[in-house]
Amino acid sequence: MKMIKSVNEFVVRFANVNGTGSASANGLFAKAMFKLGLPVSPKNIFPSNIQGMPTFYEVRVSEKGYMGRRGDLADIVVAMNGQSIVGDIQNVMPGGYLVYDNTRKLDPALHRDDITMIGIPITEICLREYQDPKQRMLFKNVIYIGALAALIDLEFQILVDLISKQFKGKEKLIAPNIHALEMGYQNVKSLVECPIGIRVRAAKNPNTEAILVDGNAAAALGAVYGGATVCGWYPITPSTSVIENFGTYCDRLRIDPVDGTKNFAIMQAEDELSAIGIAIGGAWNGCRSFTSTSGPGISLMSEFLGLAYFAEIPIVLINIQRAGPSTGMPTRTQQSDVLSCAYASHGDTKQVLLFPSSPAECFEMGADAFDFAERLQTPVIMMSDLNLGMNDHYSRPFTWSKKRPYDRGKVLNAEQLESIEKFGRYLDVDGDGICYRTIPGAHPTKGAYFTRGTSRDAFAIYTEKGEEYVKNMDRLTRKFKTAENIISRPEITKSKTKARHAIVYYGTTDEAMSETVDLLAKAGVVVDLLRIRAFPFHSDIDQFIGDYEQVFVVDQNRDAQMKTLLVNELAIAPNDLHPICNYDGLPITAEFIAQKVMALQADSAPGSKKSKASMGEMA
Amino acid sequence: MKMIKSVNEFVVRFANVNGTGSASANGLFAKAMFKLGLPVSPKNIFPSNIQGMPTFYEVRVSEKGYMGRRGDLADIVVAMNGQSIVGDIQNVMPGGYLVYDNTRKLDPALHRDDITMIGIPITEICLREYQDPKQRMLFKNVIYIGALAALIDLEFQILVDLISKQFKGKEKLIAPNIHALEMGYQNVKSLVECPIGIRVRAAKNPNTEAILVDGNAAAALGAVYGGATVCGWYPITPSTSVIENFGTYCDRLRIDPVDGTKNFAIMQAEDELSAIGIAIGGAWNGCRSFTSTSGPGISLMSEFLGLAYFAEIPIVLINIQRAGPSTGMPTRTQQSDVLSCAYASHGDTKQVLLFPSSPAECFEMGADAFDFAERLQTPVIMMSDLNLGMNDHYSRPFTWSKKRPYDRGKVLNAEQLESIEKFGRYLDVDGDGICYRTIPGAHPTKGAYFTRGTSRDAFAIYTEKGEEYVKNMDRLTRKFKTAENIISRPEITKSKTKARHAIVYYGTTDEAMSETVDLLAKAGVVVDLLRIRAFPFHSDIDQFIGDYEQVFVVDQNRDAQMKTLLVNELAIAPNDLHPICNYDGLPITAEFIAQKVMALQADSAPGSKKSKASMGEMA
Amino acid sequence: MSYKKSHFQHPSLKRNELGLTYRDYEGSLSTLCAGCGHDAISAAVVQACHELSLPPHRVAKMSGIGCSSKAPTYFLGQAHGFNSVHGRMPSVATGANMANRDLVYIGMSGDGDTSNIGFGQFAHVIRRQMNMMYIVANNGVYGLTKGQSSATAKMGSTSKKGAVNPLADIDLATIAIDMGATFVARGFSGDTAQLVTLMKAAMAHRGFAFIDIVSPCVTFNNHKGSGYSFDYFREHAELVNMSDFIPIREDILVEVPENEVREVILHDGSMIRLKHVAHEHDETNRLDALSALHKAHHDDTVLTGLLYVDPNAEDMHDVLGTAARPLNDLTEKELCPGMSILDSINNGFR
Amino acid sequence: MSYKKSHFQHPSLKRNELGLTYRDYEGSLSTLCAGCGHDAISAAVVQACHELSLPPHRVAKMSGIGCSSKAPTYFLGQAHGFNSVHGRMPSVATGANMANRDLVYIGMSGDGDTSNIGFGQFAHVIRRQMNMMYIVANNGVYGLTKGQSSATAKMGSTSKKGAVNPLADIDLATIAIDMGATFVARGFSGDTAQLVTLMKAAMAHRGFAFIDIVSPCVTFNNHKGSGYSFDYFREHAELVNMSDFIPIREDILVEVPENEVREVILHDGSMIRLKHVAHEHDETNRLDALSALHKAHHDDTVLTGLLYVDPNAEDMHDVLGTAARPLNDLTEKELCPGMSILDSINNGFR
Ligand SMILES: Cc1ncc(C[n+]2csc(CCOP(=O)(O)OP(=O)(O)O)c2C)c(N)n1
Ligand SMILES: Cc1ncc(C[n+]2csc(CCOP(=O)(O)OP(=O)(O)O)c2C)c(N)n1
Ligand code: SF4
Ligand code: SF4
Ligand SMILES: [Mg+2]
Ligand SMILES: [Mg+2]
Repeated sequence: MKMIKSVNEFVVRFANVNGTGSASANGLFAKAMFKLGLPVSPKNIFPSNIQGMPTFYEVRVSEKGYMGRRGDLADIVVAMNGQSIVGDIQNVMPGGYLVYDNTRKLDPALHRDDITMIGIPITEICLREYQDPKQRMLFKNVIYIGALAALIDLEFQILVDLISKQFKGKEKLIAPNIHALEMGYQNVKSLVECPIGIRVRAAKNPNTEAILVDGNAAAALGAVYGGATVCGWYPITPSTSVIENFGTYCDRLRIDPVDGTKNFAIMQAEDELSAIGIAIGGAWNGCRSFTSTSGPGISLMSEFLGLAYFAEIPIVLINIQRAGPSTGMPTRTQQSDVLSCAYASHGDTKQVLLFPSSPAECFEMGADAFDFAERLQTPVIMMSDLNLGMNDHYSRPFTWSKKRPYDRGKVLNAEQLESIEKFGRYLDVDGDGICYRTIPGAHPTKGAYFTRGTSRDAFAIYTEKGEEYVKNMDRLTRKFKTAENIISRPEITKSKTKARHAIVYYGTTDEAMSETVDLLAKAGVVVDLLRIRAFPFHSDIDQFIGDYEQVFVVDQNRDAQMKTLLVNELAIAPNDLHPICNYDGLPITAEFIAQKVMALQADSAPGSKKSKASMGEMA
Repeated sequence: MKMIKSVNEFVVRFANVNGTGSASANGLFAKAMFKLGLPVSPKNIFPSNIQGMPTFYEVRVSEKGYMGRRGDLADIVVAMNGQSIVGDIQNVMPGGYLVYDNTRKLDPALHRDDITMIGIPITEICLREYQDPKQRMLFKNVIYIGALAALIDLEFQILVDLISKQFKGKEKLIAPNIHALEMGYQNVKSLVECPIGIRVRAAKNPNTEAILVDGNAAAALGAVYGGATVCGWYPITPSTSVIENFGTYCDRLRIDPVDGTKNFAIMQAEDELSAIGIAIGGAWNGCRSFTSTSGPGISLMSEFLGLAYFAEIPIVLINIQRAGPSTGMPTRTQQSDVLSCAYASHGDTKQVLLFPSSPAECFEMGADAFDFAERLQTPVIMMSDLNLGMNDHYSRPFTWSKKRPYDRGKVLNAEQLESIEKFGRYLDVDGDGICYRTIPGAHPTKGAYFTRGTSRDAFAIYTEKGEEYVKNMDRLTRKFKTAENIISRPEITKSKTKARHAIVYYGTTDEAMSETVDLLAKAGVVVDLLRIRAFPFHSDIDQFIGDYEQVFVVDQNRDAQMKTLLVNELAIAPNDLHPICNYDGLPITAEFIAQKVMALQADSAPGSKKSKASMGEMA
Repeated sequence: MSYKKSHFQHPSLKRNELGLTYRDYEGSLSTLCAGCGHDAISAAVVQACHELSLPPHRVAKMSGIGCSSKAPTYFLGQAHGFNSVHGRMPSVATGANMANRDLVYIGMSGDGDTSNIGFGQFAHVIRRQMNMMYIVANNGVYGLTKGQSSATAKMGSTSKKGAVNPLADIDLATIAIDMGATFVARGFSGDTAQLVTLMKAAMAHRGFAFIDIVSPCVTFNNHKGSGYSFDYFREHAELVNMSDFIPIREDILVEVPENEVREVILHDGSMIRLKHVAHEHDETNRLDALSALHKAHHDDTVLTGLLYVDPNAEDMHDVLGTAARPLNDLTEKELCPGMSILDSINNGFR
Repeated sequence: MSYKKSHFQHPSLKRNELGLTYRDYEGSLSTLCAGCGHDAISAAVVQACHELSLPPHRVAKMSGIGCSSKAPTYFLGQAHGFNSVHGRMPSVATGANMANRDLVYIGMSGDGDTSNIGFGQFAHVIRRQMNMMYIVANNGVYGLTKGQSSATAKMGSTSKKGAVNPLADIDLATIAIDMGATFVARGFSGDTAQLVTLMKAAMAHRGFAFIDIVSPCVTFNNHKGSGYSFDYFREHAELVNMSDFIPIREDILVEVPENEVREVILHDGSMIRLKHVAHEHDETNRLDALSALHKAHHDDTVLTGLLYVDPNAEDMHDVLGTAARPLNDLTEKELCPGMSILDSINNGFR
């Protein structure tokens, strides 16, 4: 048997029962990797229930910085769940390692010769060491972390420090946790030779700036920094933690120092219709207001999104996408709300979308979204996903520049109103489609108007005149055009040598891209990259796409939704864009993308150049 | 002054105050035209309130069969509303006629020299003849109809017959109505020389088969014939009358002859979410079930539409489209829900759409929709609009063939279940993506399963396994492909000489097409036509589009939604389709389409042939 | 229903403390049917706000969709208004109130808007104790969609087309109390004096104030057999109490014989003086109010007047602990914690 | 919580009139937390259906979304079930019942599913008098989304994280009676015997039968301070009556001293025999029931038992006048009027 040998490049997969406290222990392991300065990418793959079902936690460590899910078998599997052990054992890469609880003897039929099977009597140790049933359950997890440390040569002190930090304020818990770690550490040392072939070392060029954080905490913090004060919400996985974090940060950062009152207001609503209604009311009344939801909540918000579009209310909606349709797979990731958000609601509507790809970007866009919304007086939907939102990511840190004051857009205050002859809420004074608005109560006799979802003239008076309606709808089109140059631009990455192929992608697909590029390079395919960061599309995207022989568009949905949007909005011939779609609910892998690119690229016969190019040749 | 002279080709526009009973009198006029065997197209253009606002009723009479709105000034205007009279007078075509109430003298400034102004003391007559204020109001309308008859040489007996038919059962009302007609008739004769230049004659080749009916009554009747038994709904203009008619027809045709009980069940729900929930419950339980809504209702139904797509529930939704977004212009027409219906709900979803263009088709599709839904086990959305639904249309009659039994699709009864080894709700036994379903209660031990919006395996067991999820989603794609050949095919109309241009359109745009073709022919442009009748698109559409140098797509919405759908789903280069969009809320006119075609056609330089064709040439 | 509204103000029009006349509180011309009860409600709002000397621009008018929901256009033209979507006004009002606690919120809705599509939102906005006056112009019918029954249509009553309503009717006043409303009253569009008093008290009340206003739809629900016709109301109404609203600024020390009236001092110091007419229930006792309503409902009686009040009620912002200053008044300075705090937050993620 | 369920049936298991044992009424293995109240409710459903000798496949299980709404998978495996969307089960159940009046409908929902997102649908399905048993597994918390308060969480109670709930709590039993429910009871997941009796009576009742079942969430809402812990329930519960359900087939003529019990004969001839324990309210009197509930709510008492019943209630189909035969049984022959009628309809449009 050839054992895997690897330093700082491997995947550990933890198989547990959910509701037993494993997530926190597994997170401890990921954090330890981070402490070594290693890029680390943990993925919590959990079931849609509360307790007793199989749950998985996959940690990829990659000094090379490959942060996408690797996707194949794991180098090390820690199998703690009797329900799933058959599959868990199959999940070990040949030459890899299985750590399991051998208190109850393993069925000999499950034995594999091509891996190293390390049985530790974890339950037995717990039964011996602890009386409290809860401790017996919880410390199992800590024990295998201790064992892992010994196996992969992780400095024990790192775990000790992390435990001490984690239980700051609950010091009583520190010693027993360390004790559990030690038991695992010592026990495994007595059983097998440590370290094994897979090891960790402190990173050579650690990025000391990097942080390890989930996208939902980042987005919440973005909303705090962006000045959000009114929030309506309704619980739904995986968006709940956006609001929970927003509340926690506000409680910390937004309490009036004098009287302890709150400079924010959060309301758990009775459903999603109400949640977005609250955001709309708050925004109408001059506060930066938002809500956050997922899946079914998006559908339920659709009527109100249409109102906000048409009545021009600057709300922010944070959509943490999960696998649809309907209830779908509520604890799996996808990017499948692109179309339903871009064209949300009946009638002619177009919504502004932002696509963050990292926690840092969740933070930045989480704040920017409010500027964009107020500048454009329209809803802005930030399209995160479960993978980004609920998993910790290795990210550049958050930054905030003093030089960027909130852009509240075109709001007339009392003084300005005073100087205006006649205020018209929907007068396109500047020709950019964006009109001036007023906040209720601003002025005793000027600026009041009736906001409505029905058609109105430039002075906000109800009208059924076709020409007024058309004028208004055309202005909204103009405004959407204006948006292109206000919202986030795409990120373009060019290869050193000239590329004939390019990949267009967005959101969390980003984490798989550096590896994809390397895989393709190995196969002799040079690609340039464009990451879409916002809709409506900036003209750079159109230009970029025109520059390549073959352009691939990566979507984490079935129907190639981003490709569809590109085709529609940029008038690109559909056959010029080659969709690559992953939609099994797990984060996309570089392997998947690279293979698809290679297959599609091979498919394209030498003569079959894209139509656009050929047209160029004809002209 | 040159007065308009015309026989059987003209437009009368009635300007009234709403809530005063004018619609019924104006309808009487339209019906009289129909009785002469003349194609007639009335358009009721009413405000979104109940009483006291300007309302218009436009009747186009055209022996040539031009049934689209003519759209320019009217030949005759009957101006009964002081609020709108200034505009109403401007609305008379030079050489045309104005009929108005001159009880109160008209402002001399409003006088026009280029038209014939016929003042009748209508209010005065009413004050003199009637005591009851309600009668004084109502009979005003009848009087001007009588006057019109004299003016355009309409045989008085036709009106008498219509009145007698209308008040069958309320005979007491017949005489006073006829009296009112006569007063108008006689009075105008004493004032001006009758008939005027605009006249009617019995049609030369009357289509004795034709009927005059609105699309909503037709759709309701389709649902009755199609066997719908469960209906949930919520009132909203312009869809309310679908359900009202369904109820009326059911009360007439679906009462058990023995005990007087109802072979149907209609429930006015508390809102649209509930309305579609009722349809879903009914369909799940084996009844043909439907709902109908408009505008905001479509958005509110979006979550449930996603459930029905994913859980594969065969409901029918009749969408009577109105001008959006949001509350928009609730009493104006549009085709602007194409995208929000085709991709309704979050996640990867695609919905089956039908596009009727006439009452006869509302009837047929209203019945077919249930076959399609049950055959495909998916929601079918019939996309009518306010113009089709609420206005009377000159239509071919309804027919029903005995040879078409209801197609209930793949439903296993107790016997069939008995013979099956293991039932799997989502097993693709036939490879067409459509599985076998069972109705609750069918068999004591076989066929029961749990219906859900969450992912499940072929045996309807909940699963979070990516591969099972993907298998299921791919099957749904396959099913959608199967649908193309089950649902309504496009209607293609070829010109006698070879055409280089073609127009693709759908729905009520149909009524403007014969005139469009003639207008273009006069300008030397020959066009072929394709009318889309369903989504997903049949391959004929793709082929057709490929056959022309220039293809125009007519949409009654701002964003060229049908064009978008064609581009996406058929992978057509967007620039190969030229959008023509009317979205002012009024029915599209032939003049509008023809002018746009001519402009776009002139635009296209000789060398700039479409990319698809050019690719063909390269190969 | 005249076509143009005159802007002429007669110099003798009574001016309030702000120097404003009744006309300054009017809105644009109504497009409702002549005789619609809703127009009378608008007039009462105008009068109540004028008499309370509310600065018109410090009022926010919130509504859903329906004839009733259009009505806010027809009063307080100097106030911002928001005609939102059908049945969901309560959530929009909630957000608005969260953003600025200092405006006076008037929510106007219809029975369909509130008891059918909006029933969930209605119940939940009450639970939040939001400081607003929520009025329902209740005609037991969908006016704007031409005559379907709503959930307040009386069981057994008949529609204009003759259909009998077989479903239990919802009494919104009862539900309001059940859900925790702290001011609940019922009025009648035809009784302006009572309405104005109730509205003034409702706006002075801190917390959720609900007024169910019987407001006949003359076009679709004023026939014999209707439970919301003028006649039906007159036959079935029973006045619970006569009330007077005495604003804080007026002298409230005028002596009145103790056993004839009950005085309720509101949180701002103004007072409601209640004189019992038929009923003997204690308007400050929730259980009393509920049983009076249940009994009346059972007896087909429509109680009017102030039904329940808790003068010491909390408001949503007490519950939330929000800053006293309106949130929409806060600036980047108060809201943005800045880079140095962000540095320490970053550190927490290392 | 074992991984595989045995299908072995012990030969001595009691068989009901259909010859079926308890095991024939079970569903698939529960994935809820060990000790979750909802599992006890599932067990009670199994027992009640078994004892009533309902053919399992003639039951339809309807639910929304939540831990509670998952539970129907865990009983009656031979019945069709529909796990619809969050809070909107009542409408789906309505449509199902319209389509086939002959099945027994069991709706199972959670407090969040019913009192928050689904409050409107809950109120309106009751108004329809739909013939179903609607049970809420009420734990005052959102279990599946990990511990947020629902609208039934008691005012002033604290969440697991320590937050005080400042909002008024909704008592679903009260609302059910307000909305016109004709069978309203409250049970406790820990008291199977009472639950089984109430469920049997509820399923025998024609019309809308509601059971509010206190069902503690052991994971998120069983702490001190919770209004839905086992301890809280035990301290605050008050039994209204002890009941017995006597199916029609059994001899109901056994004499019992008149003043000790009240007998309620249901529409199918079965009987509920009620023995009063603490309360003296008349369970067939709506006003009585409401005031008992209001008073209990005021006193922080949780009444359990049968709270209200109207044995002569109507059902939705009486209201609609639907055919006796299930609509889903009708064929083209009954439904399609055919071409000759269509001809005369065409003529009407000429
Ligand atoms: C989502 C949605 N559904 C339906 C409608 C149509 N609609 C407009 S008003 C109305 C009912 C209004 O009734 P009510 O609230 O009682 O007001 P009223 O007109 O009687 O004053 C309905 C159903 C709508 N605008 N939006
Ligand atoms: C439209 C929608 N919003 C939110 C959710 C998320 N969600 C799932 S279950 C649930 C609450 C369940 O609470 P409850 O009904 O009390 O059931 P329990 O889990 O406590 O039994 C929520 C909010 C969802 N599935 N759908
Ligand atoms: S329809 Fe009824 S509610 Fe609407 S404006 Fe007319 S009278 Fe008022
Ligand atoms: S979380 Fe609570 S409600 Fe859900 S299964 Fe666990 S104990 Fe039951
Ligand atoms: Mg109403
Ligand atoms: Mg719960």
